Amino acid sequence: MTSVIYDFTPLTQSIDQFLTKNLSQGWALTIELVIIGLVFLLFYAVIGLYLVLAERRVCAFMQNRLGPNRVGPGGFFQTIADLIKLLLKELIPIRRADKFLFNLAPFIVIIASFMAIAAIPFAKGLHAIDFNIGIFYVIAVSSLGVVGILIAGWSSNSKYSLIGAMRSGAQIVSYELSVGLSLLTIVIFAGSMQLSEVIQSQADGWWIWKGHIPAVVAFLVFMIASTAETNRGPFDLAEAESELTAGFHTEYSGIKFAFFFLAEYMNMFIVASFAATMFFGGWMPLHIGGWDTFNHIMDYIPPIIWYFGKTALMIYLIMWFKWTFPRLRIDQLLTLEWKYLLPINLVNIIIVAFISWKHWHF
Amino acid sequence: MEIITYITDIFKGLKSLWKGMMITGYYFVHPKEIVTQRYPENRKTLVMFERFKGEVTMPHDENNQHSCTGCGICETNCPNGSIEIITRKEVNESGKLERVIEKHIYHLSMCTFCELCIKTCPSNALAWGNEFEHAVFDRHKLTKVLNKPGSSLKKEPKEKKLEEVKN
Amino acid sequence: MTEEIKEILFTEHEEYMINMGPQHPSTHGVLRFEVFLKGEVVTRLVPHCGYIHRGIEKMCEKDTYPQIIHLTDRMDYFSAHMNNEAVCLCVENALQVEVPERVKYIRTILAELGRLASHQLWWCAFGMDLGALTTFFYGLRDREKILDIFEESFGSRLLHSFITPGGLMHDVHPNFQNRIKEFIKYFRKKLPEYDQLLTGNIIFQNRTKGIGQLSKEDAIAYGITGPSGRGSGFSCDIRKKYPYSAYPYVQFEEKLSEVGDTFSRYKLRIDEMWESMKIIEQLVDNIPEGDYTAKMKAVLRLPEGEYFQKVETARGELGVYIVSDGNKYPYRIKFRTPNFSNLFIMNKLASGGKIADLVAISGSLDLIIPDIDR
Amino acid sequence: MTEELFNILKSQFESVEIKEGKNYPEFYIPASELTTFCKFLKDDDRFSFDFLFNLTAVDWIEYFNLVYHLESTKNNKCIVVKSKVEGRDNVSIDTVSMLWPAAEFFEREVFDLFGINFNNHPDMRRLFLEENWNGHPLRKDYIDEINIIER
Repeated sequence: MTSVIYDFTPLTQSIDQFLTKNLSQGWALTIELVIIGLVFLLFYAVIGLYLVLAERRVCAFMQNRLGPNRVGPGGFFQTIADLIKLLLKELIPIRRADKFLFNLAPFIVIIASFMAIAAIPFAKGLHAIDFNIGIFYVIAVSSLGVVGILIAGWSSNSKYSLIGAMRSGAQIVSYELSVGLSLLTIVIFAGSMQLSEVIQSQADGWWIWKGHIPAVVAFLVFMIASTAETNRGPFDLAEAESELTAGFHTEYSGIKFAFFFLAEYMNMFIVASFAATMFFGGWMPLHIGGWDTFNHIMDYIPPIIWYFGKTALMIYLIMWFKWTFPRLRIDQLLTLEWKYLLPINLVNIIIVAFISWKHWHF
Repeated sequence: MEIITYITDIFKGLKSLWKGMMITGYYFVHPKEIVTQRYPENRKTLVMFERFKGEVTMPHDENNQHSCTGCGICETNCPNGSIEIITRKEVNESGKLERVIEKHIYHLSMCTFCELCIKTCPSNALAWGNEFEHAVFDRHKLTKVLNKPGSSLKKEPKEKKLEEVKN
Repeated sequence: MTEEIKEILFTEHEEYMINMGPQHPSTHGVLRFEVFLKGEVVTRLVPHCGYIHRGIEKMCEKDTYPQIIHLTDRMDYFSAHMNNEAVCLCVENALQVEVPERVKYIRTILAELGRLASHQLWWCAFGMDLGALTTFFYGLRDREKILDIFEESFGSRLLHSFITPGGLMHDVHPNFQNRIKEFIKYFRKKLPEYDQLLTGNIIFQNRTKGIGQLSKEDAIAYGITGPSGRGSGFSCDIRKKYPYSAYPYVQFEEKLSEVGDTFSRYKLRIDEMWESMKIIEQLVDNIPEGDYTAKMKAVLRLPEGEYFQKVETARGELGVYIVSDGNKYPYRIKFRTPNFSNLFIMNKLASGGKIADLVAISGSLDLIIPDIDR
Repeated sequence: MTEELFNILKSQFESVEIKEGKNYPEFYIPASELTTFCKFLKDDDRFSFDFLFNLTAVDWIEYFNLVYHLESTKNNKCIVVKSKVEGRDNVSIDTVSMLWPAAEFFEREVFDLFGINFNNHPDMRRLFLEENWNGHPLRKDYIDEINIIER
């Protein structure tokens, strides 16, 4: 077994003992929650902004151009400038729109992605919640976002956004299915739904290698379904620029639009991190068979670097999809899900169940 | 069999998607192919083509002389009236009354760069300038007077003008 | 009953109409589609044009023939050369002026370069309509090379009023030829990439195959010419039927496809790019020497009567109909523009399809709105 | 067009005059017989002019001249059919849009810019200008002080 050098559980336990020692139980808990809230808020803002910048640079290099390079060295402060601009922009009230729902929609979308971040294991012992039904919780929470999109589409009283919202409703509901089923194959391999357990089970090799063919199939299906889940890439029908101008967030302006924008990028980050956690062993360093010295060196790289490296790779893959493929039509999208992804998933699960029963996986 | 086509369909599709991704991937790893022109930064080194149509100008030689006789042919030939010639009568040295150009007004805002004025000018007084930064805050700045103040007509013997007809 | 509720009740029976209005990303210009929907399916479509009607035909009635050139540039601005060439050919045939060989060669090369540049930009916009945003930048990067050739010879990139009645405004730049050869060598490597990126893509094929079916009879009845018409088998290539300028000296193939759906129109334009390059290659090496314009009088007066000249632009057949009463201005000039007839088939093609198909079909018809409104 | 085709037309329609134009042969036909003449040109398989590529009007102050450019895609022939419409305001002529659908929008444009009405046209509305625009711009006597500056 690898000796885990970096372990954050004693750190979190010491903070907990310090707080309970000189504060009452109730107060200690609230302070802990406030700390976690602040950490995640900061994390959310930083990751969101720099994902937008990363996407613009990656897409620019793929299109033979430079991308943002004026604001700050290499365009470093570009998205911060964008955020400030969006904060200063006027929030245009929409006539005869449902005021309450119109303003509520962005927050639902943000809350959904916030709740999903809570379950991500950044390193051993470094995660907000570690439910024993981790994956189940994540799938349940990620389907909350569609409620926000539907409300946004309906309440902004514009025909384009209504069509956009209906499309994204149908899309996300049907792609929930194959996201869940493809994660299920790894749960069968790992034997538990708790995320830290899943990572622990990949200590002696990531599931994508150990689970050989069915794991690779599950990974491909998961990537396709999750790009559809986050309304990105070839499936961005909800805000199809060339058909519906900007889909469900046509009428939003200023910081409300920024919420939708950041939430979309956070969903991409969450989906990429779960692909890394389930298939590529989260923060588990890369170990190759017998090369002990190599494995030992790998252990010295802190797990957070491993985690963010794998997630960055997944994010690059998702961006690569978006900037290469044309958009699917709504009926092709649904036939892809129900006629292609679902059967593949079901067959895959049968094979995986059979393999794990006969222990043919490594 | 239906299943066979179903499966080969999937693999053919994935192969076509992968070929498309190879192109964007290729350009991602070849930054030397970037074509962006860094305009404000390369302003000093930026040189336009020799025949670039920036704006209509009236070339003046070193002692502030141009060759516009004020005949008004360019004004009649301009399709949308963006040239106005103002001339005045003046007695020249040989005692006769002669028409002299006073103001050659050129409305850059109306000009469509059709080059008819330059082509039909008998004395080749007009030429293209390479200046292309025409952004102004006030539209009136776009009406320019082409002949510089205090400039006069360049006198030269008749036969020299014929052979240097514009190519 | 409050005013609001009354209004909602009133609109109950109405069809669900959305306005793909004058300002919309996929109408390529100021054209408004009134689209009547039932859910995602388009039931009826009413095009409204006239937002960019400048009255070019009225303006031409006060311009002499060389002055018309700057107006025809601005009709179909992607085939500016071919529009000017149409008017010049009409005037030259009317005056029975024989244009020097050199001018014929250069005019045909410019027409083919203009066709290439226009098809490239069509390919970018069509890819972007379907959601593949990178195609826009690849197309424009290659088109930049053609615009450099134009800029070096006549100083402007898009509207160059360079072809005048009787010949050319002035001679082309000395390294006009090797710049073109350089471009042809460069573009022969890049065009296969267009196919690899978009044509082969399975998503693209599903989005375009079998959509916007246009039969040959409909194409003839509605007057759909150009690549859109040839996509359904209507052989209407003026360069082949009534050759003009240097087209008789050139061997090239008129591409036709019987299928008639959006994909066949797309494939046809890509093949036409290959054909244009073949034409340019045959012409660029043997441009004859000679002066660049015929001897023309200062004021051109067409003899009384009416004249018609057809030219094949990038989007179809452009007809110039001049009625002259012997004056230096045309008494009446009518431009039969290709986009005008290509637009009004939209209702027939788009009804029954989805919104996404509507965008694909209007992209495959390659409409230029100033050409419709004139 | 060969001589004998002229004679066939002459025999069918006495009131047609044939003139050899500069580009294409021209046929003058009174407005009343226009539709029957065009129907004959389109349906008869010796002519089969199935492609109307241009329809426009010319304002000759006392009368309007309606010009139809037809092409037969089968035997690659082009002809011009012309008919005269007397008078200035609320003049009208029969539509040919049931023969060639392309004519529908050419006719709407002629109505918009010349004011010539086409009877039983499916959708007789202005094409480019607003509904309430007064006057028809392409007429010779159209005055618009703001936009047209007499120099």
